[in-house]
Amino acid sequence: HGGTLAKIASSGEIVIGHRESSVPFAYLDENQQPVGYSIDLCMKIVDAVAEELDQELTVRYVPVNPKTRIALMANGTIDLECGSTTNNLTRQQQVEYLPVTFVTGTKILTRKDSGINSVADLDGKVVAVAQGTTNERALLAAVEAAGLDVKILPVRDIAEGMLSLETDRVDAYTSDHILLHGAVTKSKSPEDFVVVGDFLSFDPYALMVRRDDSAFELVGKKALAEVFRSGEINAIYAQWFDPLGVPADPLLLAAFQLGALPE
Amino acid sequence: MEYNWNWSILFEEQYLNWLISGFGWTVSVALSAWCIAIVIGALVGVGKTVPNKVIRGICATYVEIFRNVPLLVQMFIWYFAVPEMLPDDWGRWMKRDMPNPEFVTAVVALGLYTASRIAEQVRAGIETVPPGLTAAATAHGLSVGQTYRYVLLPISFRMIVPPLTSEFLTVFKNSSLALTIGLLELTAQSQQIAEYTFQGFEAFTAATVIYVCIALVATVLMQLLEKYTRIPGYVGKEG
Amino acid sequence: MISIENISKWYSDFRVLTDCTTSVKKGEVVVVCGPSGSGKSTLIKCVNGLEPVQEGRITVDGDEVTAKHANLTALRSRIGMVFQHFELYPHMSVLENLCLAQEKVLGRSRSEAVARAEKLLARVGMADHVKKYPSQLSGGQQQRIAIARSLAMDPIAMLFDEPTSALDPEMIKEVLDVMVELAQEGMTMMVVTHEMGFARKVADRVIFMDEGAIIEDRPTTEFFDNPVSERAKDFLSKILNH
Amino acid sequence: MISIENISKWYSDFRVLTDCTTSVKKGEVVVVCGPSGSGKSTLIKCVNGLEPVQEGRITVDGDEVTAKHANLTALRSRIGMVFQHFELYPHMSVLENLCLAQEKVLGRSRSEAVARAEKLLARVGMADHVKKYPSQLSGGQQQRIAIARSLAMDPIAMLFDEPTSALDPEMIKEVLDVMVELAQEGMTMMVVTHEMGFARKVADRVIFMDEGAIIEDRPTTEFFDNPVSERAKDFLSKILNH
Amino acid sequence: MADFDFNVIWSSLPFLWQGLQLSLWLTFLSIIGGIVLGTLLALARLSGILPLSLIAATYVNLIRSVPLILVIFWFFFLVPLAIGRPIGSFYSALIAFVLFEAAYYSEIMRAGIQSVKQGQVHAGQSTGLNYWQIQRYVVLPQAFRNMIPILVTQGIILFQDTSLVFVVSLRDFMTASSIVARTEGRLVEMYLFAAVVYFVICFSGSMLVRSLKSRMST
Ligand SMILES: Nc1ncnc2c1ncn2[C@@H]1O[C@H](COP(=O)(O)OP(=O)(O)OP(=O)(O)O)[C@@H](O)[C@H]1O
Ligand SMILES: Nc1ncnc2c1ncn2[C@@H]1O[C@H](COP(=O)(O)OP(=O)(O)OP(=O)(O)O)[C@@H](O)[C@H]1O
Ligand SMILES: [Mg+2]
Ligand SMILES: [Mg+2]
Repeated sequence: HGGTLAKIASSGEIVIGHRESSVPFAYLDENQQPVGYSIDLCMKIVDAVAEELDQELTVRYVPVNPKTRIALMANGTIDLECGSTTNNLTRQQQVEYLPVTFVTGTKILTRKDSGINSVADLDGKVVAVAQGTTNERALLAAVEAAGLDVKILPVRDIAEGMLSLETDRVDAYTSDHILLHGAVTKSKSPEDFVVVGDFLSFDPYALMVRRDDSAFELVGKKALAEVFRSGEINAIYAQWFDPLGVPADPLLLAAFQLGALPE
Repeated sequence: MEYNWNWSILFEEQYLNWLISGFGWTVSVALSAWCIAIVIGALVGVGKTVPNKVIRGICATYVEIFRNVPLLVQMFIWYFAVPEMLPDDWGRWMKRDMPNPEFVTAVVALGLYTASRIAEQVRAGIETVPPGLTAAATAHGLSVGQTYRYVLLPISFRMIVPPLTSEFLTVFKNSSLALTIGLLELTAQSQQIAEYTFQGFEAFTAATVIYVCIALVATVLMQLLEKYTRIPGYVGKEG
Repeated sequence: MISIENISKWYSDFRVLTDCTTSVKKGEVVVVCGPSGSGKSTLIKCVNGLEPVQEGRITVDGDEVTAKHANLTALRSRIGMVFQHFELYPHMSVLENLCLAQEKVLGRSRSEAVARAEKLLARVGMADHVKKYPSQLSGGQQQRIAIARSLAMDPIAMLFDEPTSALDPEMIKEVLDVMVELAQEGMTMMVVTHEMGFARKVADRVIFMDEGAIIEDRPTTEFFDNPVSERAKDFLSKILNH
Repeated sequence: MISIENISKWYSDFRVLTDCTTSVKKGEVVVVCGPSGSGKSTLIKCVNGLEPVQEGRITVDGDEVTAKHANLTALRSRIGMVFQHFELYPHMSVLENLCLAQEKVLGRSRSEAVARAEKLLARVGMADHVKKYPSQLSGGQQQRIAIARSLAMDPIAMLFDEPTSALDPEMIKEVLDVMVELAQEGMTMMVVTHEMGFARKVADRVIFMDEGAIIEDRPTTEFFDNPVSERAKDFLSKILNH
Repeated sequence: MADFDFNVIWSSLPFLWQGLQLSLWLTFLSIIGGIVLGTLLALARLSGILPLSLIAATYVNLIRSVPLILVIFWFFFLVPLAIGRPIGSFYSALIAFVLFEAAYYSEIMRAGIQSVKQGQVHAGQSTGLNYWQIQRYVVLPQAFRNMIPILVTQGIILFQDTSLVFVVSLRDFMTASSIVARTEGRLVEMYLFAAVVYFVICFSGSMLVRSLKSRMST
């Protein structure tokens, strides 16, 4: 009773939670439509679900942000989350993940002329970080470990974080490396900003599904395995990451291979 | 419903501290904003009833603008737009050097918004004073200023204590909007607890209970004030 | 003492007073009557400048009320006015009601003001109620205090606007008695009222108004015994014959 | 017709009526007077059960109003009541005001109700105002319509609670005239009023109340010519001599 | 001072219009729901049946002491969990608003019912109308009529309140404006524009209230 598949079958609709400013994973294009790497992968899963159920499906998009995504998944509002969500064990108490689709970690974005090169330089500075992200916890842990005095400005998402940095409200913004990269590319003056420091955390991204629903999870896993196995992933990756000049990390390629389970 | 109740998380040190600090911010924002609102609201409200057309016009404009734009929009304008509209170093000062920018912005936005609502209460209070009383004061040769000072204001301020009570509660409730500009007040903290612990029911219940307690205390305080200032037997125009 | 010359008044388009002319001599008592909405209250309010007039001239004791830069506050403090609904300050005790304008307008000291107030309260029979608040008193008592409050300013003339029409029937007499006494002491008075008994007893003249105009303005006995206009006859027949 | 036996009434601790006994025969007109707050309105409201009594018994035309399971709605529809402030329904036209209870309570058809309404409106001189709303009418006109509204229910008796005391003086007569006519046609009436002219003219008996008790209850001429109690004498002197 | 670019408003109009439609639709449905539920609550409170009026009073006072944002969080995150099935973010928000505003509307309706003078009830009773007929034909029509301006005013406040769905990313006008503001980096223009749009709508509403009031007082 009541599995995600059954729900989708009866409503003829699949609800995708998406981020609005996670470039290039899920963000709004000029027509305010969600696009991106994660969205493309999700569409593969949607196709697989449609095939599994043997019926036409309409896709409904629900915008989510780091503070809302887990709760909305857990309470059933969204069926599949397509964004830039780190898979970790704490969150697995609430939700389930499909295989890893990207690997990154927390870094610091700052202005070129700020003189900030690592966490240690953040002493006495104002730093923005998105509420509810793994980055928030990583930054807090790093700051505490180094005994620094950092003022944290909680922001809502990447767009707001970038905005704080651009308008000089903060000295630095911490988020996942790749997202910082994407945000800089989208900004009006990319040359002003620089990503600095060591990785403060390890963040493997994965698409999020509901917990304890292995039937739906299996459809998702199968669809991704197919994408990985067929090499289709390379084209999708290239489409979204080549413009940023980010080649696939060996670790990520290994993840793709591990995810390409045989039928 | 499958849900693992766990009320004890509320008493774990970390989360308890969050709640306490959130409560602290809520109270500070609300009370500071209330002070601004009372002063400006009283001035603007009186201004709306004076015989001078220009003053009346200015005060009416203030009220219409601040009352007809949602508080959230006002908060964003103060926080995001105003610093960009000012000369660069002023804007920078607002964003960086001003102590506690989110707090100050929230207080200013909430204070000025609430002032427009209080101004309406004050004006209404003055208008419930029967016009005959003003005529009587005038007929005795009291000047406009004296009429306000000795007749209109003392009566109307007593009349508006009950509506001000509900405005006072509203300021606490509206202080929750400060979370949209990054101030971790009570509602934000409860959400953060929900997020960290996945115990949403417990976290939101805690916040709800605290808000209800604030409302109870505020109501009792205002009722005491009302009792203390009540004019013997007087119930205003309708009575 | 009071002279009203050709005044007209409009509320935007609506004409409330049409070319009214009359006068009240020192020591004279004039009663104003007429149907509801005929402009009686408006006329009386114009006399102490509570309402501006658009045309005409009003002078009180030689000072022009309708002058552009008339010192109205000074003028008003010399004319007492009593209203239909008493208009005591509800947040002040009886004593404070009587002292406020004495202190703030006439600049009397507290003790002078209190002495005067107590004397007048005794005169209207309210000496025992000094400390009470208006809402703790009956209508008749409130109105007597309102009269005392006006008298405390030592006015040269008194205006009354239906002083008894908001009172319960048994309280009318106590207020009228105070007014009769006042008239007999020689106070100049202009009284809007429907109490024809009072008019007959103390008025020197009666003014009858209708639709903003003064229709009759004649000595009291003449007015009652032999009203000229149809309107006044009709009005009198209605309010006297029941 | 109406019999009131030993009724007493309290508002929580405050005793408003003390052991009142009287009766009104068919076709009789009884005037109730007395100082403000003496319980006149309360007494009259008890008669048609608008206010409950704690002690005593009231019967109207044989039916006990004070009985535990009295069918009050049926009883009330047979007694007309007219209030000080008219209480016309402000959101309904004059005609609808007259038809509502006829249709909903008596179950008359629309056309029957309208016919009856028009007849009564003509009788109170308001036939031209069928379509107007109460706020477009003067107080006197509203009160005449309120009387017509009560009459439309074909009541066996009418209660009036100070029907003229909220009216401007010139309108009092038009309402009293309607009431006099009604009395002369033989309607059983109980009237709270201070209009002593009316009482003298049509009342068979006058009841004088003070502090919740019936102090005098005597034929009209006896009451006026020779009131027994000091309170009544004092009251009459106040309301007649000004 | 930054250079302003008001073109961004023009080019994002269709997107903003969609947001505004959602705001208006949410407002409209919440007003209807709020008034219906609010009137029922008011009648329950005035019913004289103790448990009923106690429950209604507790509900109203509870809701009125909690911030709307918190109520939205409750409904958005927890209600689907509680009822065990998702209802979609629009409906979550709608239910939150209806239940929240009903508390306010019930207070308005209660005041409205109490503003009808006791004499009117007596007039109805003395012609033999029963309790329900009096409510139906005499009290409620007058209560609604007296309360129309306040009901509309509350509607304006409700419209402003809908901007709070921003906290859960529901695409109302406020959220849409924010998205454009942030993705295009045009904060000043977009927020001022949002303010102007809200102002025009709410101010028109309050002018309507004013004309209703003056029409009613004549
Ligand atoms: N502020 C105002 N604006 C417009 N019209 C007014 C105003 N005050 C009074 N009026 C109108 O002016 C006319 C005269 O009013 P006024 O109060 O002088 O009459 P009145 O003779 O005293 O009547 P009443 O016996 O009812 O007191 C009335 O028709 C009234 O409606
Ligand atoms: N609902 C009530 N609760 C408490 N006391 C009341 C209530 N209604 C009336 N009373 C009191 O009961 C007493 C009698 O009131 P009632 O209205 O019957 O007097 P009345 O003789 O009609 O006076 P009036 O001439 O002023 O109309 C008054 O003292 C009044 O204050
Ligand atoms: Mg008048
Ligand atoms: Mg009475």
